[in-house]
Amino acid sequence: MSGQYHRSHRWAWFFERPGYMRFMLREVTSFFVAGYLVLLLVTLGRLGGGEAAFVEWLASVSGPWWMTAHLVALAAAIWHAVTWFGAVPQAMPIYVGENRLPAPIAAIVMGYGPWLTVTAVIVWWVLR
Amino acid sequence: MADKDTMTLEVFRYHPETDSEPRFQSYEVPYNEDWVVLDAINWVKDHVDGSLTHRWSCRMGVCGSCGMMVNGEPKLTCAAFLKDYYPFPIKVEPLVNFAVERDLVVAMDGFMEKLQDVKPYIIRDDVNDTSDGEYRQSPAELAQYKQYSMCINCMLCYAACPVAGHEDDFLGPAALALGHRYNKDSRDQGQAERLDVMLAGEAIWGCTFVGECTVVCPKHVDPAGAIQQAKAMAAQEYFKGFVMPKGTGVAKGAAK
Amino acid sequence: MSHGTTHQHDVIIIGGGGAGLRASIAIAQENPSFSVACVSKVYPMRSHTVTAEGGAAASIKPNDTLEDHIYDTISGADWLADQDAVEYFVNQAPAEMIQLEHWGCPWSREPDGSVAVRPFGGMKIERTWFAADKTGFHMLHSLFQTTLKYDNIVRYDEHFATRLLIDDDGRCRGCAAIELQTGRVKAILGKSVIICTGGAGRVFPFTTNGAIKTGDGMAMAYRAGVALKDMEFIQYHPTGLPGTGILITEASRGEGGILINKDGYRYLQDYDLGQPLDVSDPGHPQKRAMELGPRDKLSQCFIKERWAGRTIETRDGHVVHLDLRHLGEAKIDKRIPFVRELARSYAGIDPVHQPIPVRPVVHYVMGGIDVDSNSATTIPGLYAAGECACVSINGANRLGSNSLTELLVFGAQAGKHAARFAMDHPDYNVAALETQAEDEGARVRRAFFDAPRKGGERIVTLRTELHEAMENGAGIYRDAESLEAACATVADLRERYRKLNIDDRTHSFNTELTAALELGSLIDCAEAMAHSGLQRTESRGSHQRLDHKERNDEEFLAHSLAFHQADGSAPQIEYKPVTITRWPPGARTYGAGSGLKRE
Amino acid sequence: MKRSSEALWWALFSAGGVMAALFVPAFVIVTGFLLPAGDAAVAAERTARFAAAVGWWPVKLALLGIIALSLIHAGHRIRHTLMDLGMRKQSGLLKVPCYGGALAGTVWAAMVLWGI
Ligand SMILES: Cc1cc2nc3c(=O)[nH]c(=O)nc-3n(C[C@H](O)[C@H](O)[C@H](O)COP(=O)(O)OP(=O)(O)OC[C@H]3O[C@@H](n4cnc5c(N)ncnc54)[C@H](O)[C@@H]3O)c2cc1C
Ligand code: SF4
Ligand code: F3S
Ligand code: FES
Repeated sequence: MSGQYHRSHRWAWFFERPGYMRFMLREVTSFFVAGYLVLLLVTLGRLGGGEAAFVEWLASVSGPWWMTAHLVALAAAIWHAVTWFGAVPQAMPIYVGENRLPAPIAAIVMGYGPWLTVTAVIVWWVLR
Repeated sequence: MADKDTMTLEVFRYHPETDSEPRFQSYEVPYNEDWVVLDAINWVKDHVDGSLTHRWSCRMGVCGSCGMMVNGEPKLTCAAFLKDYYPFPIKVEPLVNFAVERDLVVAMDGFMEKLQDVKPYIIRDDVNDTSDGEYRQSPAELAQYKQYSMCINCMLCYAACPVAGHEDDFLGPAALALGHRYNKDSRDQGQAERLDVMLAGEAIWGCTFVGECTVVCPKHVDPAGAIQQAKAMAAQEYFKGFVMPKGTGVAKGAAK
Repeated sequence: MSHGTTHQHDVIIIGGGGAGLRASIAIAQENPSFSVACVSKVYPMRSHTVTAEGGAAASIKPNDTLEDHIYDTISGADWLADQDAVEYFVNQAPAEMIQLEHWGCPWSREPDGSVAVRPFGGMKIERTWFAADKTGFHMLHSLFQTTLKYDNIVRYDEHFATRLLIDDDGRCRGCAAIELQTGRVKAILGKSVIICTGGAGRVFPFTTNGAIKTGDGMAMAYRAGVALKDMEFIQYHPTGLPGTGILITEASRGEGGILINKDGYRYLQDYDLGQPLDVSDPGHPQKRAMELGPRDKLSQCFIKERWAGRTIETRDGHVVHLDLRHLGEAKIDKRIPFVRELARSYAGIDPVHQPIPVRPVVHYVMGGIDVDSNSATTIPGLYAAGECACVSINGANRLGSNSLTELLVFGAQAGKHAARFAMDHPDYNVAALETQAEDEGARVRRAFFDAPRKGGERIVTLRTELHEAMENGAGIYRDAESLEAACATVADLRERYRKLNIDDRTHSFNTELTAALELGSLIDCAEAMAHSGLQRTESRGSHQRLDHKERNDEEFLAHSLAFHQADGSAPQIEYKPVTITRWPPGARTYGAGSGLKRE
Repeated sequence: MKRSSEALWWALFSAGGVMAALFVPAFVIVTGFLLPAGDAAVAAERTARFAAAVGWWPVKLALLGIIALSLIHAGHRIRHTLMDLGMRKQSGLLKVPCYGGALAGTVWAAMVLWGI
């Protein structure tokens, strides 16, 4: 008897289902988030070097390449937030008596709502 | 058959006594729009090839025996209708992420051990006598775990979970959801014991919330959700372990 | 069949369904030093108990009495139940059900946290515990999961038992079982044995029963010399989905669903089942009346409607409609969600908006292995419990929701007595039993592997003919002619079974071999059913003879016992009296006249 | 049963996930688009406001928390992504760059914020 048959694992498993690709897309946001955080630290470091250095730094990151990089980082950060808060109803169910708060409402109350508020407050504060 | 309408079934075949590699075999089966894939497989076994091997019993989606890959998707074959595939061929394989015993039958021992590992039974210090009547449990308390008690052990979620395929120590979606079901049961006091199991190695942490387990689950158990909740409970338990050494009895059920 | 191995335990349980698991726990709990073997041809949670939907009866509410449960059961059984057994059953039921609650079964609850109950057919009051409409599923999983707590329960999953092993002194000491994975025949030995192998609905073509309900345990006991009791009583459930036979639970009527014919008329009122109340009436559904009459009567009414041309013709045969629309979406989703799921998937209709087409379907075998009120058979050391056994509490017609409770009460009881027997009779002859197991392996090999490949019969051919013979001969209404024809076909099939030919002669997971063995069991059960039916020249409960329309207590207030004949000739049928204690046989009335004391 | 430290990392990962989701998109908008945009006068004004806010110590503390947790979040996720991609055997080894990097980033952040 040759016994049980073990199928081999495939390295590129994440191509096999759309769900896996969505998963990977979510996971790789972390690379961009990390990259942006480094950039943020550099930015804050420049701020420590005085206002002139900071303005100069800002000028240097306003080119199209930097623009694109920021756009990508923004997309990744938004995708992270969307998927993260989208999962909140699953990970932290809220019950009202016997009934579970419907997922869309729970996501808005516990995730999307606060997120958009925070974002709006920060943006307003800079723009005001 | 009056009308000669047929469909093609491509079936994964492997026999441990004669094969070292699997192969695919095609069968023409009658097309009947009421039929499920399982009916077609049974038809082949009855009429064409008695050696084709698969598991089934209830053919109403509750015994959990008939899970297979149907065109690459983990499915209960008694709930997968031919009409949803017609007229294209249907490819049937044993559930992935499991070793194959023969044809469409996969090895279940590992799965059964994992179920046992999570201690899926009521653990209490003070067991009431039956003459004292039932433990009270309000509908709201029942609702806390009801969904996670609906698992039929069909293992489709293991076939959908990439981690279950890569990490042997990972308990996997159904077993973790089952452990969570008992942790959330108001009659149970065994939470600390179960979380202890989950806290070991990759038992629960292997899950990276791929979420496909929930997508394929035919009984809407939402193992992905259960696992994330269980992780939060396990993390709390972990920190509690620092604040108060084990055995002080504050953790539910940790009392001697 | 390759050479096997021997495994020794204290008590052997064949079957991992509700009854088998309950028995396992009973022994493991009370005798921690005992080793219990649970042998099952499928993983326990695949057992057919998993499909039970509606609920399990036990009288616990203050407005209910044990006395009423007893009376409902006995009258439902058309007085063929043994009353001492019924009394024991009803008295034990509450404790057993509470025990299961303590083991974690997720029963549906009242707002105050107590267990909720619903009305069921033939019951005077609501006393059926339920876990939405997945009661059997939750019970089986709760039991199975609870067994995982006990180290002294050793499971033999996917082991197909083929023969009981009887020691030189006539005591039953184990079974021979094929380990599916390897094809080895093992001798699984113990000091006593409990058969819990479930029903035999697969004798019929159109059944709610899954593939595994092939009466193997009944056949094993029958061949070993134990009588099969009351096998002519086969329950048709009035509401199966046409085509598949998938069950739409009685709970759908307990919750207020109604049955209507092609004219939209609640036809049950024409058959002595009481007068309907409007569905909006708070008194609807009335207990022990109309849609909540007993299953035998409701199934018979369907046939009469059909004869009168008032059923609805569909591609899958005649149907009537089960109308749940007035219950509303919220109630359907809360109390009977699985009904909605099944109707949607397998009938393509949504019961919230459309009535469900239904027809009677073979559901349950009242008869089974003859056991006394201690669950003991006539072979010392051999016990039986669950659907495969006939105690009898179900008599000529089982009331819905009594069976799940029966698994618990008699599973536990059989466990207790088998353990006691094991304690009292510890010694047995291992070598002799091993030899029997080896003989059994050789028999199976000879029968199925050594036969010439050409010219034999196919399993499906014989099975189909058996199905036809039983459906035509031993259906809801039978008569001498139809039953004789069934007997003749079964005898013929028994002969042809010897020439059965299977394609697959390998060892590992040979499910064609197990299908062949199962066919053998089906033929044995069918034989007992047809012959017992032929001999009982009266009508009682589910056994309705067109040529003997009345109940005949003079002659037939008795259990039939079918004895297997080793030479393959027709079984011998004998009778033994029904135990009557406090409830003398009376008229079986439903509807207006049904209330004994209350309502 | 040996408890793995994974619980700790997971808890920090989760907290960081919330922080990153709540704040990082807004931060990107501010530092990537709003501050560099506009003419010199507008930029100067926004920069002044930004500098004032960031210089306030409660904001500094908050920023430190957000950045530290977000870094751990990212590090944890990167580690698990690599594991899911086949580096399960190296899961221990991966901790060094992933959590070490996050720790280093946190120290750096503390220094940077101190310096403002
Ligand atoms: C669709 C449906 C709905 C039902 N609903 C209800 C309800 O609402 N209320 C109610 O009271 N009753 C109900 N019943 C009836 C009830 O569910 C069954 O009578 C009961 O579950 C039988 O349980 P059991 O333990 O006797 O057998 P099963 O659960 O059928 O288990 C039999 C066991 O024996 C094993 N076995 C069989 N043959 C062999 C062999 N040769 N070797 C080894 N092992 C073997 C099987 O593997 C299995 O583990 C319903 C039945 C059906 C079919
Ligand atoms: S969780 Fe769902 S998919 Fe997984 S075994 Fe249970 S029922 Fe099947
Ligand atoms: S698919 Fe796997 S990784 Fe987790 S969320 Fe489900 S178990
Ligand atoms: S056969 Fe039971 S789930 Fe499909």
